[in-house]
Amino acid sequence: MIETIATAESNRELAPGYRMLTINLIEDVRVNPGQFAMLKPRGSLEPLLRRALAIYRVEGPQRLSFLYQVLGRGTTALAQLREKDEVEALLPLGNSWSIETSGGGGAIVVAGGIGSASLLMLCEELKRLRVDTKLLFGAATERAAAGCGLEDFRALDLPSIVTTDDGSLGDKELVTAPLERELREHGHKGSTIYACGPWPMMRRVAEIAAQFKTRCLVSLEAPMGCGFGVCVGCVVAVNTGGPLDYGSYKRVCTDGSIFPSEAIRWEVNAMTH
Amino acid sequence: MIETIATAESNRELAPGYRMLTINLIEDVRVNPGQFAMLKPRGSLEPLLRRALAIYRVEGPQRLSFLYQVLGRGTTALAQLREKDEVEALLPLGNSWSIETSGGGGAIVVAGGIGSASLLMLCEELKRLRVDTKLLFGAATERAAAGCGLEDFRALDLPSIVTTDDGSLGDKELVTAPLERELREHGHKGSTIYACGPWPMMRRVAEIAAQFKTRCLVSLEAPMGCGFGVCVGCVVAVNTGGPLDYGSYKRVCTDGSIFPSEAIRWEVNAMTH
Amino acid sequence: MSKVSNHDPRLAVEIAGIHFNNPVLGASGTFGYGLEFADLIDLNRLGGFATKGLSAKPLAGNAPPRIVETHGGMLNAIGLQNIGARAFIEEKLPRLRGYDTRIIANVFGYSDEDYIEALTILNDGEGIAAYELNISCPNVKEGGIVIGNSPDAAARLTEKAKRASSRPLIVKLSPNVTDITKVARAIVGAGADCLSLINTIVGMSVDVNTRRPRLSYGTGGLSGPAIRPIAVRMVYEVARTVDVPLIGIGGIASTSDALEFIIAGATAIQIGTANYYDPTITMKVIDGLSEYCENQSLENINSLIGSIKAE
Amino acid sequence: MSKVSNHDPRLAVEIAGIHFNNPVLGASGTFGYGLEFADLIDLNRLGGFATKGLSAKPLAGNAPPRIVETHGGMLNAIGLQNIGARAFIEEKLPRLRGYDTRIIANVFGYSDEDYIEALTILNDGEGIAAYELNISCPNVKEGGIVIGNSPDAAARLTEKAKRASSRPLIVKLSPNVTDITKVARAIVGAGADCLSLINTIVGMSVDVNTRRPRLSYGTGGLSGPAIRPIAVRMVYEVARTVDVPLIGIGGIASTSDALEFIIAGATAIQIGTANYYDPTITMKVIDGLSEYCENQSLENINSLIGSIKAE
Ligand SMILES: Cc1cc2nc3c(=O)[nH]c(=O)nc-3n(C[C@H](O)[C@H](O)[C@H](O)COP(=O)(O)OP(=O)(O)OC[C@H]3O[C@@H](n4cnc5c(N)ncnc54)[C@H](O)[C@@H]3O)c2cc1C
Ligand SMILES: Cc1cc2nc3c(=O)[nH]c(=O)nc-3n(C[C@H](O)[C@H](O)[C@H](O)COP(=O)(O)OP(=O)(O)OC[C@H]3O[C@@H](n4cnc5c(N)ncnc54)[C@H](O)[C@@H]3O)c2cc1C
Ligand SMILES: Cc1cc2nc3c(=O)[nH]c(=O)nc-3n(C[C@H](O)[C@H](O)[C@H](O)COP(=O)(O)O)c2cc1C
Ligand SMILES: Cc1cc2nc3c(=O)[nH]c(=O)nc-3n(C[C@H](O)[C@H](O)[C@H](O)COP(=O)(O)O)c2cc1C
Ligand code: FES
Ligand code: FES
Repeated sequence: MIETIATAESNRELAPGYRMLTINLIEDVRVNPGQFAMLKPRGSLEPLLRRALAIYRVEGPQRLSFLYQVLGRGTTALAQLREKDEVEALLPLGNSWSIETSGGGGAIVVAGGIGSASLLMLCEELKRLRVDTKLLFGAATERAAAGCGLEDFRALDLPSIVTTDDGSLGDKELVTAPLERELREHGHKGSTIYACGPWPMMRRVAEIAAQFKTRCLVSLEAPMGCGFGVCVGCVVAVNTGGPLDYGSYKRVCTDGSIFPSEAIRWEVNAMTH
Repeated sequence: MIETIATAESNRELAPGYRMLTINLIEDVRVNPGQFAMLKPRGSLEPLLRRALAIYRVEGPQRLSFLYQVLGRGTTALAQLREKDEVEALLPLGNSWSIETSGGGGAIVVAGGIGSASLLMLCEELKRLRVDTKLLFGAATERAAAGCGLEDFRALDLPSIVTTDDGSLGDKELVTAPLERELREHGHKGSTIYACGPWPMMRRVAEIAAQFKTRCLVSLEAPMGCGFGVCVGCVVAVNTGGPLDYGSYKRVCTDGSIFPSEAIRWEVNAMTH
Repeated sequence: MSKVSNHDPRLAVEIAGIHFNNPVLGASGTFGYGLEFADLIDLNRLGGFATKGLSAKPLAGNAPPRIVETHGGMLNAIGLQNIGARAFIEEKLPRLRGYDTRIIANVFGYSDEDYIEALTILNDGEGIAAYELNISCPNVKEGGIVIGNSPDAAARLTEKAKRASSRPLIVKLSPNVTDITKVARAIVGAGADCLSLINTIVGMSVDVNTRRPRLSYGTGGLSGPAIRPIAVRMVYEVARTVDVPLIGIGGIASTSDALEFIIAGATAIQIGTANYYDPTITMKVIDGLSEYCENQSLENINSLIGSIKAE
Repeated sequence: MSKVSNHDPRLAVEIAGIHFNNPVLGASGTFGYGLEFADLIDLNRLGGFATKGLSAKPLAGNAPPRIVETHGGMLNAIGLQNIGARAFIEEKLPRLRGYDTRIIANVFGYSDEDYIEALTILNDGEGIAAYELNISCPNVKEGGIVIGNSPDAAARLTEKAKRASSRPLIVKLSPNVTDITKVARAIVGAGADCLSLINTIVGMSVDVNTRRPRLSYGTGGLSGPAIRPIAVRMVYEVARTVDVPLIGIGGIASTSDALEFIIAGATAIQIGTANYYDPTITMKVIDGLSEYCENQSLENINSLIGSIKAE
């Protein structure tokens, strides 16, 4: 974990409302798939708090990129960044996707919307390890899919299914629909589901995983105060005595952001949206 | 007075810490010398309040420029503006320099530091009206003088004296020194002094004007909440029953910013610095 | 000055029998005498506004500096400079009557008698819809205690004021108290028709170079977005305590801010500090409320008031 | 973990016999158990810090969402999730003792007995410099009233705590009161060695789409730069009222902010929320204070304490 002032190299719009920020660091970092950073434009005072963004891609030992959707105050501030602007950054943070290769089972990667940002490096790693991988990629629209990095995922050439809410690309259904079909029709014995997306999607993924008794990891979101474990503001409710013997609440930033899906008490919503 | 969203055309550094902002409006405005605008970058939330800047120059019916020194939060925010960025603007505001030509007396213009920003259009007007004008231009250093628009004043080709605090340009003295010499040595009967600069300078100018019984107008600064007369936050203490029959406090934004110097109770400081 | 203006009927609200075309009002001390905004917004579209605090006699106010900007807000110690109740009636009201907007006279005094005197003068003024009693201004030295911080003193003044006034009485609450519901209950018990809240919160800022307070008065009242969460909480608490309508105030700078107060229990809202840095903010919020009604298929904004879902 | 660090001797301050290398401390609840910062800053350079509020038994805290950002600040309703006093002694203290920084154990309970129990456990802990009694946390439902809002309840608890504790006792004041000097006087009268102020201010934020509070708990505590002017004012008021040293807290995010509190009367300061968005802020402020001493030719920062020029 380093606290540093990085420099924006580029910050381009991939699709309306979706951007890719590339920053340069002054020291080397080692990043594992699924880790994130806390970022904000240097000196900006509104909003005060940094925002968590998954590290989308390691472009070099001192160069990282982030994929983000411009939603509210924090991401709007990030969207203003131009070349050479400075960025306050704390990174890399959180645990990472643990890839289970021993069982011989494959991987099903479920990306919902901008949740994709946490999954590209995972897919790269799965490919590198030659894990039999299926990508399920869901977005609101064709444009949103482009904004969520679909081209980068396609470049990996993994078997994949794309869904959109409005049918503008791929099948018109929720991304959880092909997940259920996959498990029902193809079994995927010994496989692991890796999912990142909106809470309702992940909740449904967790249900499906439980139904088909499939190992499932989810990367969660929560409003974050600090990103490094001191504010205890980012917690999710977990099953006591469940996997890893969790207590009542765990911090998404340091105990996660990746959790086994059955650890989470999905009925206690960590986010209001 | 119009409330509008203007567009930054340029915002260049004239000297370290001094900038010139040019904006384009979507409607015509008529500006009198000495008027000001309340400005801030569109949507910026820190600081909240707009800042008052004198209208430095009318570049066209829909195009104005401002000269400013980057001091604190508001001017730092303005300094971030780049071409095509939007600017929230209320303008033109305040009264204006009233040029007295009937007495046949000349004009002595005293510019202290960035106070010059309020005086360029006055000098242009004095020249147009063929008023016998002497410019006294004081700044901290040669660089500051450049930042305060010295070249633009020089282009008007008025008789002038330049002073700097460190002697890097012109005489090493306060700008009030040549003012006193002028009045003592040349009389300037029937003349008017027009002054804008820091409070201590203007206080001294007012003293000198009183001593030599010379008409004197000053453009004042005060921390401004609104700029259009509703917050009553920008007041200066004035002599009751004095010129124009003032009450105890007058608003710099709407009763000024230009006042006859003898109206002001100089011992009550409107600004802490 | 034409009174023809299209009002969205979904936004109309009523307080103590007064009809407001919409719940968006200018807050006292930030809206001058209303006329200052005539060139900036269509006053006929405005729900109403509260005048700068009026006293029986004109007041000169405090020495400068009177305002200082803080993070997300500002401190002020204006000291209630105003032209006096009589001048308001004579110089401002005649022109204000030309507009289709509700005029609330905000009233201030150093003693109960001062308040009654100001009210008595204002009773003569034609076109005033209601009075708003400022019992909570922290920026005046005389008087010692702040009436609004004491349930007893506040109730006593409210009772007298209610008797003296020929119009509905709004009392404006001070946030500088341990339990705002206690003061609210006392004031409503004493006959107030409506409560408005909050006034500014006492604060201070120090110039670390001169080691002096940045305001000549020393302390000042904090306003602006910084205080909004405190104001929303207080409106929520008071709404669950008393039965009179509430006017929510404190840091409102957007439609969504206004909605927070309405959902928490306010029938109308006042916008203060935001008028300074965005003089057309009231119009934007009115438009925004119409849009919200549209998007949420609300027939009437009244159904939103106090609709918060919380135990 | 080396203890060798160059301290600027001009910055040393003393509170209740405890020597602090400098007046810059981390605030409770924003500094974890200190160790979370070991990789981010040089803990040996830090004046000290207050631990997350410790209770006799571990607490799970409130359901999420627990935090929401507001303008210039944030609301939190953590609900005092903590590992408990015993685990702190066993798991954290041994590692913390390796650092040259003052450890203040922040203590919390739902009843007087809870506090005494926690203090009794902590008395066994080696390396704790002082206790800070959190009598003002607004985010816990049990207990009914907030002890810190009542001079009597606060004095009663202070007295008991003083008797139970083997170390200097700091009591942390609630800002949610009409007159903070009354509570301060009562607490000092009951034996507190030092007061720290302010804790968070109760606030609320509403999601206008769901019409629910944004925090699961409903209300939360407001912190951050938004509240600074209120905190500075309260430190100023209390400094003129009591004779014990004060620790100033509330929205400090820069050297100049820290200086405002010191000039207003604080012997030391705590930085809270700013640690979240600028984890090295404590180091920056320490450096900034040295620079200020240099520029102002101050031999000792103690001469600044309470040096405000105000009538
Ligand atoms: C570990 C982690 C990794 C993350 N990685 C990424 C990433 O790679 N790319 C990315 O774009 N985001 C990512 N996020 C989310 C990001 O940190 C912000 O929370 C999100 O962008 C919203 O912040 P904001 O400042 O735009 O909105 P805010 O100003 O915080 O909120 C403004 C409005 O947006 C709404 N809102 C906030 N978050 C969401 C949401 N997720 N969905 C819908 N509405 C919302 C709020 O309710 C509010 O109404 C990640 C979050 C976490 C915890
Ligand atoms: C009618 C009027 C016209 C003006 N015209 C111009 C103009 O044309 N060009 C221009 O540059 N400015 C002009 N000003 C001043 C300008 O509005 C700001 O007040 C000034 O730039 C400081 O604002 P800030 O946001 O930079 O500093 P703030 O963030 O408001 O203050 C930050 C720090 O700077 C200090 N500070 C603030 N103002 C001054 C000052 N004047 N001198 C020294 N220190 C100060 C403060 O004490 C504080 O410590 C004018 C003011 C008025 C009232
Ligand atoms: C400069 C200024 C002057 C004010 N004067 C008055 C006043 O005369 N009477 C009054 O009741 N409130 C006065 N207020 C308080 C506002 O009406 C309002 O209650 C407060 O500012 C909070 O709202 P805001 O955050 O939207 O500004 C004043 C506020 C400011 C900023
Ligand atoms: C998330 C959070 C948790 C807090 N927890 C505690 C606590 O356990 N005990 C305590 O005394 N104060 C607690 N506080 C209050 C802070 O110590 C401090 O008094 C307050 O935040 C004001 O300072 P700031 O504006 O610098 O944050 C907490 C504050 C925050 C933001
Ligand atoms: S974000 Fe602060 S503990 Fe996780
Ligand atoms: S700045 Fe508001 S009245 Fe002058």
